[in-house]
Amino acid sequence: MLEAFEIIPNLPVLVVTVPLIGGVLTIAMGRGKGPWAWATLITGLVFYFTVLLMQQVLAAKTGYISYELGNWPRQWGIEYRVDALNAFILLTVAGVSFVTTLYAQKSVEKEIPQDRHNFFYAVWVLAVCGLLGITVTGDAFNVYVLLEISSLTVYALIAMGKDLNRQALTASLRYLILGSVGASFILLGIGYLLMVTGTLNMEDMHDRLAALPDAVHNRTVLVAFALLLVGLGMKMALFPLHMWLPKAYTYAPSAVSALLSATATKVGIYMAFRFLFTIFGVGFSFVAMPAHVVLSVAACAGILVTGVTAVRQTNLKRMLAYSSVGQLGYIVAGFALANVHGVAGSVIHIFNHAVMKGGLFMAAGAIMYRLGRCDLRSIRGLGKRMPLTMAAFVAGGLGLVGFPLTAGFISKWYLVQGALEAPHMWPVAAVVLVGSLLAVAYTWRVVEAAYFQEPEGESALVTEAPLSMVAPMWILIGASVYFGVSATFTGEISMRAAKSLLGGAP
Amino acid sequence: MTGALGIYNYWIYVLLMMIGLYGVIAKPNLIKQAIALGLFQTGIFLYYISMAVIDGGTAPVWTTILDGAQKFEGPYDNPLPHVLILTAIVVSVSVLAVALALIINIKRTYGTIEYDEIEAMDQADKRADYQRSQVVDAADDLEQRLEGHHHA
Amino acid sequence: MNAVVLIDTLLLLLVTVTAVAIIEVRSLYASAILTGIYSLLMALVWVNMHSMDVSFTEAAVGGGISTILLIGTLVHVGRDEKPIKKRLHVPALVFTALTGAALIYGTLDMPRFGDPAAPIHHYRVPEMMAQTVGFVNGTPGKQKPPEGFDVERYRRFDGRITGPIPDDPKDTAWRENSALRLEGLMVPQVHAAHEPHAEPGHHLHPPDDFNGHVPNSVTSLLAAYRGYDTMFETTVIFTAGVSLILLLRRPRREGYLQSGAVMSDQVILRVVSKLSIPFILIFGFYVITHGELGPGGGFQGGVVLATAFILYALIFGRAALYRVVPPPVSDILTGVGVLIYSGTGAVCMLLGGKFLDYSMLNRELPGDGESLGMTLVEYGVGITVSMVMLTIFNQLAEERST
Amino acid sequence: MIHLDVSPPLLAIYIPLLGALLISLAGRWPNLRELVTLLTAGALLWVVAGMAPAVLAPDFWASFARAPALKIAEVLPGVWLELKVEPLGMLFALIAGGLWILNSVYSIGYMRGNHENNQTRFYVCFALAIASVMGLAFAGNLFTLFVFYEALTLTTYPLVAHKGTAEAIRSARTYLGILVVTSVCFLLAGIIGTYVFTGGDMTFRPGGVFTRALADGSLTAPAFGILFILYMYGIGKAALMPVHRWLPAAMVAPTPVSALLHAVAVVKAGVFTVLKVIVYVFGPAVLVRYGVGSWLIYVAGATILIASCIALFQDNLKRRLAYSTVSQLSYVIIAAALLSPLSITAAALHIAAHAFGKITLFFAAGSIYTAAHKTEISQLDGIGRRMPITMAAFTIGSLSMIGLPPTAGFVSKWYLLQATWETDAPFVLVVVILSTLLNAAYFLPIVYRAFFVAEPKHDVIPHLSSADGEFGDDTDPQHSHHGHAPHVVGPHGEAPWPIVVALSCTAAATIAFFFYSDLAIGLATQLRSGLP
Repeated sequence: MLEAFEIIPNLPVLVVTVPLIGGVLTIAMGRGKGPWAWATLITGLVFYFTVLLMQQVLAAKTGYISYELGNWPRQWGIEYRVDALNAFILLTVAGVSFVTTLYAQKSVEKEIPQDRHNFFYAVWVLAVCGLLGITVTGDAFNVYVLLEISSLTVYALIAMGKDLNRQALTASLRYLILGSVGASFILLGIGYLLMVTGTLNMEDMHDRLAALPDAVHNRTVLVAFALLLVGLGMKMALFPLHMWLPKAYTYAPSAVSALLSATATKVGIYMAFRFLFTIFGVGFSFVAMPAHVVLSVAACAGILVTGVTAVRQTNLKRMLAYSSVGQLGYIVAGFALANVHGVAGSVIHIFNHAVMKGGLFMAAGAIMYRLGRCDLRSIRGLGKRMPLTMAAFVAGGLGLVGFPLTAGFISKWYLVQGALEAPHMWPVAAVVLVGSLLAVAYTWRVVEAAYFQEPEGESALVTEAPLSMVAPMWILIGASVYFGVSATFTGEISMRAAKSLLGGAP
Repeated sequence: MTGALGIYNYWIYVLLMMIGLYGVIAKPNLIKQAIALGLFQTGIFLYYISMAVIDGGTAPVWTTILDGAQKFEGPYDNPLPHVLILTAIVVSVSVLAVALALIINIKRTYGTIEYDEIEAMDQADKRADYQRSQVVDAADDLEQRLEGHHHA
Repeated sequence: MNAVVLIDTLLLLLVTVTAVAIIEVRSLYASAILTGIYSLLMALVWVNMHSMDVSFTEAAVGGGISTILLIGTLVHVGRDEKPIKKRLHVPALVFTALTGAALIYGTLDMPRFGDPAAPIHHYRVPEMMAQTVGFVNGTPGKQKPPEGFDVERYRRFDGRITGPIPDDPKDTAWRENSALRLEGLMVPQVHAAHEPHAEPGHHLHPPDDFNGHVPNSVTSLLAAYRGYDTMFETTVIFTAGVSLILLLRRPRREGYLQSGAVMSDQVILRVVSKLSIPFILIFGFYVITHGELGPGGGFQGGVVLATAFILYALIFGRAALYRVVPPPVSDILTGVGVLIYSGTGAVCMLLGGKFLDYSMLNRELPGDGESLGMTLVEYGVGITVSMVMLTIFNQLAEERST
Repeated sequence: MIHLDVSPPLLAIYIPLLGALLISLAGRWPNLRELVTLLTAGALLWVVAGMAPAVLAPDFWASFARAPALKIAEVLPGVWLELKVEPLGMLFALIAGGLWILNSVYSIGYMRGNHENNQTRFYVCFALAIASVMGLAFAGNLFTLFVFYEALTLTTYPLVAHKGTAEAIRSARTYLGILVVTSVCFLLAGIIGTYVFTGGDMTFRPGGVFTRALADGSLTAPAFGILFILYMYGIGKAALMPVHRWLPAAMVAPTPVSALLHAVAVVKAGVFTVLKVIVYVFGPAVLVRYGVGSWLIYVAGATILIASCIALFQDNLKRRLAYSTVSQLSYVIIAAALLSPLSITAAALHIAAHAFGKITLFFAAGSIYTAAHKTEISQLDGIGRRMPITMAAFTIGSLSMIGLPPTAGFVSKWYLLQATWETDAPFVLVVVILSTLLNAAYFLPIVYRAFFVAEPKHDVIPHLSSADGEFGDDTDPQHSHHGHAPHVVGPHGEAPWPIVVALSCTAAATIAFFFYSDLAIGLATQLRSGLP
């Protein structure tokens, strides 16, 4: 029965169904290391598929791959549509998920009760499945369903930090409520669009909206736009709708923080790309509507305010969480520019930030693993005790700063270039640069504590984190350095994605 | 019926949604918030199902096909929003279940399910934690100042 | 103003009043019970709007499961809301008023309620409903759109709309000029299906006419066209179940078995439940199996099945339930349902088709394959839903006994 | 894409990098570690010196235009990390490479003599900083320049914060803060602006990169002027007032760091970058034509005078030296800002000339601290008799700062005065004369005090003064077995021999530069001959 089956044409759907089936099977993997090994296998396989998919997309003449589920024509069924943008995001999410799963074993062993590891990893893999599903689909309602899968799994994952700190529960519940309200706005926005266009396929929606005479003054379309903007803003933690994020990332289990910071909000931003660029189109979102003003003001305010807040934090994870909101500001500021370099900077920063922040949260998790806490006081003198972990933290921190030869610099370069090219947007360039100074300020508090202060108490006795944590951490940090030294691959892909997104831009 | 009257049905969904949203924001009780969230979502369901209605329509179950009859039988309501909302209902009950599980856990660890009380506890925790690190910093500063004094 | 609108108005009035009561009543128990009532009223609203499947689901989920869950939770968290001094939260009121105003603003350009010319009615759905499963160039597949099928005719409600259909839903002037009549719209071209055989790919195939097998178009949409969504809907349920296990299940060493309240000493309850449980089960299986024909399907049937188990547990104690369905078994079964669904899709793929292309299951009669696939996935949904509901109930009940 | 190659300019970066790796591996054996440092420094100088003849060749500029840059990595599509050797960079690399050897010798004496902690980290960071300097010197385009400029800031940070005291950390924060703020907010903005306006051209070439953009009107004169301001204030390492505050702050570092990095490498990296940007990015002729550079003369002149006045009132020796450095750096800038070929030569020469004199002064200051634990000028009465070699070297350094023959300082000042006449800039002339007087006023009293004032009787046992807090407290006796020089507690003599040897060499070099400055003048003249 297998002779008719080929992997390559089915890649878009394999990317999602393999973690779906794999995730469900995880609960049957017994105790001990079984569930973890299985989850690693599944995420590794998915990563491999996304690499293949990337190759396929790059080779595709049309620039995208379309997959009609159930062989229903795309106007009526659900279509998967993979272009350079989603292929890149898929690669990022799958890659970081794989590395984070590798990392998770020791950390989860310590932080999650032994008897439910199989359920934990099942939810973990399903979260990855949901995130990948959102990224690959070309159907507006399918986005909502998968969004709910990823959200529901994430609520559960965050709440699993409850044994370390009860605030994980309130963080999770707060996220649940805000996240559900946000998702409901998205659902309603899709409903408004469905009412006007009569279709759910994204391309089809775009064509219908473009054909609509006077879409700019159609009040239904306008409110749909606003609803989606608010809903997506909540999901991607756009300032000032980010209230749920810092607490959630702070109190989630370490491995979960690493996974989420690198993937969850990124996929939220990807959705914003799809809705603003693919469905509404540049002409509507950024020329007719003042989306660029709203988004860039929110992004810039986010960069500055959360930067200052991050400087004032003493808990490393909370500091990184605030930094995440700020870094999302860069991404949003980039695509609000709506020109090629701005959008490319935005796309490339999705990747770069995922890699860097994943590595940083892993480092924070390694400190948690050894010390049971990770505030500025407990990391004093840790530069000598845990040299690899702290070096990773510094390297990742330099990436956040946007130091030359780190991935963050590449993003900054594109963003500033885009801001200088766009008319009257030079303040964005200024904010991007000032934001990196704030990053220096909060990164440097860690450097000072870890390298120039004497350890106290139990932190004087700890040793380096186990290899199974340090190695994945360095894979991500190493990648962030590699793609800072040689960003031709990431740069070209994001330029390609930017050009295809801006396709019909005036 | 082409004016405001023709779309009033869509307004009731807004009313339901807003009652729910008000509950989510205004009620400090977590159970109330969870229930209100459900109401909020039901409002959206109402919107979708209203969208499916067609004048003079009937349920989209094609009995004619079973009978093999040839006659046209009134227009059918649009099944697409029904399908979407079936999915959404399932999502909302799942979210409710997880929310309730969280609330039970919160009750277990905090002893209350009133949001303002919980928030106060969290703030107190945070403050204590912060102060602990501040105390040490202040001690360091003091130490340094004393050292400087000693040298002078 | 027709009957739908009239009944609708009355029901919605009731619903709104209930909603306000739910929010404002201080007893959480009352709130939970009112939620059940609210759901039943909503189910009536759905019926009135001809959405039988949604109605069924709302009744089973909102009126049944949600209420059980809420009450099960209230047992642990207390029955009353803390008294608040200020009854009216002004900022929230202002915020919701503004949001509501924005939403209403958005409705102003919508097609009026029930307008047959709304894009959603004439743009894609008529064509969707006319899709058939047959042979395209000799291999099973969907015809996109079938040749010989007049899309324009469907869009115009079988010729009842004449003149151009504008894209702008605000523009209603055309309707006065068109010869639109409301009776007899949107029926698939069944007459074509009963014409004598022609060569594949040129006509709709009578024996393989997919819509011919599935009269309930909601089910065909749910399990076939948008079957992929439904697979994830099932996964959402599964995730909820697993999340509850993660969050609430006690460590294994404490054991599953906790003595809950047992009511089996009450003869009437015992006898009535023993008598009704088999019927509930049969009904549940019926609903799952016959989702294609009438309202219902895997989800509704699954909930019905779960109620049978829950009833059993309530009357005979959870110890008895655990003897019937031990937790490891229900844990596994929650996953099995999702696996049946996704496995069906995967088998289609392994047979050389696209994922979830059920017509691959029967190459000779693709329509039957489509039907078989839908039945399989409905069972998958049913199993997962019933077992997850059972798990959720168990977790909440377990919590109580501590 | 990343290309690996072993051409000389790349070797000049790889050698200190490799050295840093070996030093960290040899951390447990101090003698081996120091040997590695010295060998690395020697190898580096050998490689750098080997490149000089080609740069001095008469047909250098002809081949410069043709020769492709040495590409290391394609960081962004079309943006390469690339190296290219030119006279100014050659001069800078030679100075830094040559003085590193002497400085390493000095460091051995100083670090051991003062029982510093974390010595391995110190040497590793030092080698990394030198690698950054080499990259900076040979950078082939603006992008590469910026990369190594930032790398230099980063690698020198641990050296400044070395002691780990609250004071050191605070000063290091100032250091990092000012340098990063200026480079990120202004320099990077300027570079990306350049990239945008020139359509992606950031390659250094004599005459500048803006000619086309200016000609076709895509770059207006005001924007051009703003870019120039961004660069001048973006290069915080040049310590143009008011962004000079990092320099006195950085004096908290151990003296070898102050000596090499803050008299030679870091600050010279700043003025080197200024000069390089003026010559190869803007082009002196273009700047003159658009008249956007004249403000720089006044700012630099003001910096010279104000810094000198501040220096007059500093009692802490290193702080006085620091303000002297601020003032001397602006000599280079003011020379460059005159925008004539001769003044560019003078600027390049002053980079070299100032280096020798200033490093001697710092060496002397560190020597006094090591031997006598004295940091304040008011404590130096009669110290010339106890430490004759140190104070003789200090005198030579002072003379060079003032610009008297027969010292290095005279050579560059001579060229600067010539350029002043040539360009008819009376303001500069006045500044130079005034600052010479001020220099004399704040250096000669120290010399006088050391040699001609009697040593106070009671002051034989060094005590911890408030200023010692600035340099930490390393007198813990249990560490004394680390150093081979016994800790001074009574009447003291000269500092340990490595210190004395090093400072004698630099003092000799300061004088030798006066007589044998052919190499430096050759490179500076070569630089001038390349200008269109």
